[in-house]
Amino acid sequence: MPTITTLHDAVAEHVHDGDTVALEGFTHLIPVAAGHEIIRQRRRDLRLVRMTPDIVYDQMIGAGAATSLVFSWGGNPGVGSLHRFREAIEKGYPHPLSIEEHSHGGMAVRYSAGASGLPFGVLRGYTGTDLPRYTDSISTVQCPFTGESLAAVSALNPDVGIIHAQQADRDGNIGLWGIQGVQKEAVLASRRSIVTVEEVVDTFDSRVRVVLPSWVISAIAVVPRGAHPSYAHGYYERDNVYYREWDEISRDHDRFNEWLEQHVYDTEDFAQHLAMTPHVAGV
Amino acid sequence: MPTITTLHDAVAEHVHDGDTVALEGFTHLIPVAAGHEIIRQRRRDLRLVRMTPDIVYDQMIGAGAATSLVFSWGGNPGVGSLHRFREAIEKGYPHPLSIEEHSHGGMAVRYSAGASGLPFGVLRGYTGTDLPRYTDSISTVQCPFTGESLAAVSALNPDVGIIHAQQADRDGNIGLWGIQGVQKEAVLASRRSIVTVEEVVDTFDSRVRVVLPSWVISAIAVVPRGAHPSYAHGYYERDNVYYREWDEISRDHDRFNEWLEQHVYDTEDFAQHLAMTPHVAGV
Amino acid sequence: MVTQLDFDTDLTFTADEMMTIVASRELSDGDVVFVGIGIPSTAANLARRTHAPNVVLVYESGTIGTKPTRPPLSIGDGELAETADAVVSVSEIFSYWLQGGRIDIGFLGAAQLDRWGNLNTTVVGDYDHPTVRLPGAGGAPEIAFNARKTMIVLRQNPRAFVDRLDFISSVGHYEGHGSRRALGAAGSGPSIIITDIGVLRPDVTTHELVLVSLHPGRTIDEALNGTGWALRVSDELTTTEPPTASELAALRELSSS
Amino acid sequence: MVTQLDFDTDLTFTADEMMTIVASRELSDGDVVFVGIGIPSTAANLARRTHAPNVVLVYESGTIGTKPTRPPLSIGDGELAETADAVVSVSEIFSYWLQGGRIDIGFLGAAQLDRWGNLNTTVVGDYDHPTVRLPGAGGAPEIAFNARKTMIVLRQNPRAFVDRLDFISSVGHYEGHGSRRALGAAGSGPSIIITDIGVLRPDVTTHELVLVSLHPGRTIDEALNGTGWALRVSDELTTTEPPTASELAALRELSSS
Repeated sequence: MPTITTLHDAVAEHVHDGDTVALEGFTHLIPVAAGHEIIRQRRRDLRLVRMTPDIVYDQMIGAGAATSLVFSWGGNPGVGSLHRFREAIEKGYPHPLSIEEHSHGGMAVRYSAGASGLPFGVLRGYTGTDLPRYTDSISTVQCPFTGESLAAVSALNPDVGIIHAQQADRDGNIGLWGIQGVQKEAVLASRRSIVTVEEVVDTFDSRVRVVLPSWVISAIAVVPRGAHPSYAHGYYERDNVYYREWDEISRDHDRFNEWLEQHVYDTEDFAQHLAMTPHVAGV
Repeated sequence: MPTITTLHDAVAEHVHDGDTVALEGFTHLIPVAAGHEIIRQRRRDLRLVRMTPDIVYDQMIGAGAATSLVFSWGGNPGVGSLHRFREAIEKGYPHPLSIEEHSHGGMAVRYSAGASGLPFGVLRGYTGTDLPRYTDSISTVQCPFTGESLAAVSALNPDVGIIHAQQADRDGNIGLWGIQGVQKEAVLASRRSIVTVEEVVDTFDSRVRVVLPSWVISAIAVVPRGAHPSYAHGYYERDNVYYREWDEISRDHDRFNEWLEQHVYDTEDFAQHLAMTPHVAGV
Repeated sequence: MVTQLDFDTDLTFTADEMMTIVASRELSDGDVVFVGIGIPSTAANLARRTHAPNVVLVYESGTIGTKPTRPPLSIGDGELAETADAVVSVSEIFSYWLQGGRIDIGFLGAAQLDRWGNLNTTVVGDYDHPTVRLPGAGGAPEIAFNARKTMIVLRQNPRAFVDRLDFISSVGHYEGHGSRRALGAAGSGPSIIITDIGVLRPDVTTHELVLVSLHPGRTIDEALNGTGWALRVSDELTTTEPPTASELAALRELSSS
Repeated sequence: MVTQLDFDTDLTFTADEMMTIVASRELSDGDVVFVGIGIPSTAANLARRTHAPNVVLVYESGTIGTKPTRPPLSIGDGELAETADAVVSVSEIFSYWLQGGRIDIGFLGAAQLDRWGNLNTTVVGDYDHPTVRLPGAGGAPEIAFNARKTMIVLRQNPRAFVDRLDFISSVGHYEGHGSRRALGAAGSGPSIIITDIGVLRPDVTTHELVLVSLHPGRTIDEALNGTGWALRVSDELTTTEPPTASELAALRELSSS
């Protein structure tokens, strides 16, 4: 049974320096508050895993929390580049970031293999591309029946899987709906898991489609709007203005570091950061 | 887009002598009416695929429709043996039946591989058992990362996948809820597919959890109680009396052949068979 | 074949009740149990209603955390889905949940068992020309391979407890002496065999099954005669604690519901 | 970089509008289309509102058969889930749907493209010391590999249309001459490249991209100058049919919604 605790305590207990940490959420339900808390507690040397590193990983990388990144697409969706991610890779600022690069299909198979207790997964792809040349976790395997050669990728088994969901019930089961991404796989592939939720309810909303039973979750924290600037279906919309403004904030690292001080290090929690973000404050 | 047609026409068009045919439904939503129609149209030399051949496959095997069976558990759940299945294997009556035998886990992986366009799938199992000795579609594969040896099974891609569902909507999308088995995998792994449904509705029941879009279905037929004696969650219960009575009917092949004449060959459709089955008729 | 046993109190119980109650006692609160129909399902539900209210029941039909009010007749009864915390596909239950290492205890039965706890549910006689064709393996091979440990419930007689299986459907301790591990099995194998006569457990080093307990009123001779190999008997053989009044009451209430 | 083109009617249109409309025309009614954000999404939605009402939109976020009322800003917009026939996990969309051969047409964009329709979305410069780090491959490698055919939309200039890619992220016709098939790719590869200048299609035998059409007002020289290799021009070069009044009206209504 998971502890229902504060996000501070959940991160303090379950996320350690040097851990492999996956924060998942595919455009929807991105666990941004958890990412901030990891920065706030000044975790270091993390191996960050995420199919689509976007603003929250730009922040974590810019803050120097990560030494490596496992991913398949790193950008600010609908806006452009991630400047902190790019400066880390292109110029080694704040320090060098090693990368392990896949495609979406490959990452999804890696999580599924990890959740399935298998050391690898198989897919059609990668052949003919330059990715296998630079990524050790891509190989090939022969079909023992047809002799055909297929791509093989090693399983992902993060130390900690972190997701955001709409609801937890009083027993600590997690319920979510809308676009579900690879959240189930990320939690089941991980040794420990943290879930932030919009609220705890007596009975799940009838729209709930994915349920993770309490006994696969390590800790739950209630963090309203914890996925901002992404959205939580049924709770709030995507903050498109914030995505555009992030381009401005993150472009220069001095400007970013100032943001980091004000919004993360000088705040107690995510609610304080939201209160300082003008177009959110009134919601 | 699927044709909404009669079960007669769906089977006549899509199920051919010699085809590999999978009727799926795991204890729930078993497509029994479709099995009867295949018998009624006197299909021969079928390679029948099903994780849990139960009464409907006992009937198809007893009627001589199949020359081979791919399966993982063949019994009358909660009652005992399948007598027609056993007499075919033990005594070659009505004619010999070759078998390709797996475990549930292996069959599920084979369907998933088939649905995923892969020639094989991987699992932990089979090692140390006698199954690989008799089943050619079980082999091994080495993990290219860890060197570990794992079981490999060849993909299943039936010519026709047949399932029963609660509802179709006017556009031909299929909706079902409750225990979902491997129905999605069976349909997506198959070249063609037939779905029988309890009814066609304007809007799906809010309980619908699995939706198969119209464009993956070849034909839809409305067959109320088409899963009897299994059940359709929200429509009718499992007919436990019938499962017990089947033991009696099927034990002797003369008695079975008499049932076959009366309930399948001499009937026009499944509704007539149901009308002759006393404890069902009044429903 | 219900054996009525009079014990020194006025509690009378059947062999099935004894087996079910022993199985139930093996479950700890919070255990995640992969159950089939019959005694396993009844035992798990009994545990949930007595000493282990938070035991989690998982059925291979894809229902996770089911809380049935009555013992299900089939592993796919509608009530299992209705009372479940989550319902997933059969593919997912075998991949993410069982093979993914999320199951603490798997229950198994069989037609034949050998001294290493390997099981036959496939054929009696030759595979290609069987004397009796059994239903087949079902999900047992994966339960046997991937659950953290397994419990086997099987009536003890020489047709079932055989020196050599006609067919290995599911692997227990394989050839003993740690040979199971070399097969790549994730779990640790059978931890207990519960029969109508007593209880067997694997020896800690050889992994051969050893009679460790006799149910009230049963004898060593009955156990030896019920076994097709030279059954080892523990130096510390005990008598199974008989069903308590509250265990029996809870079981009978469950069975009659 | 919006180019205003006056044509011989009073219809004025931008290069983006021309590209979107050409892409839309390539879709047939009932096609199952795997779309990303931007021109592909707009084109597919335009087709659905004009000549191909039963085109099926699939987004990599797992929404199948979405019917958005306005062009989504991200591939995971809530409206995509709300208007979908089915919402599945990202794992499933890549395995059962894309790799399973259920997608007729995949849309792709890129930073760089070569004469075989191979794409770079990874880096400009050296991989370990990049001049420009691009977002990476995302789902494009699998779309390129597994969709029955692909359509590429890309503005034509020498930085994008290069003689040699800095990095092959997604395979088109690979090294031409049928070499793609030997890689084990399921689909047949890029069938059309739509640029702001014209349209390229692969030669039927060599699979090298050939300029087959120029948009109204554009010239061969512009196409040649926009291409970093010696671009082949079809003997049967045509002029792209300009947007019709109804196409433009539908597109503008869609874009302003």
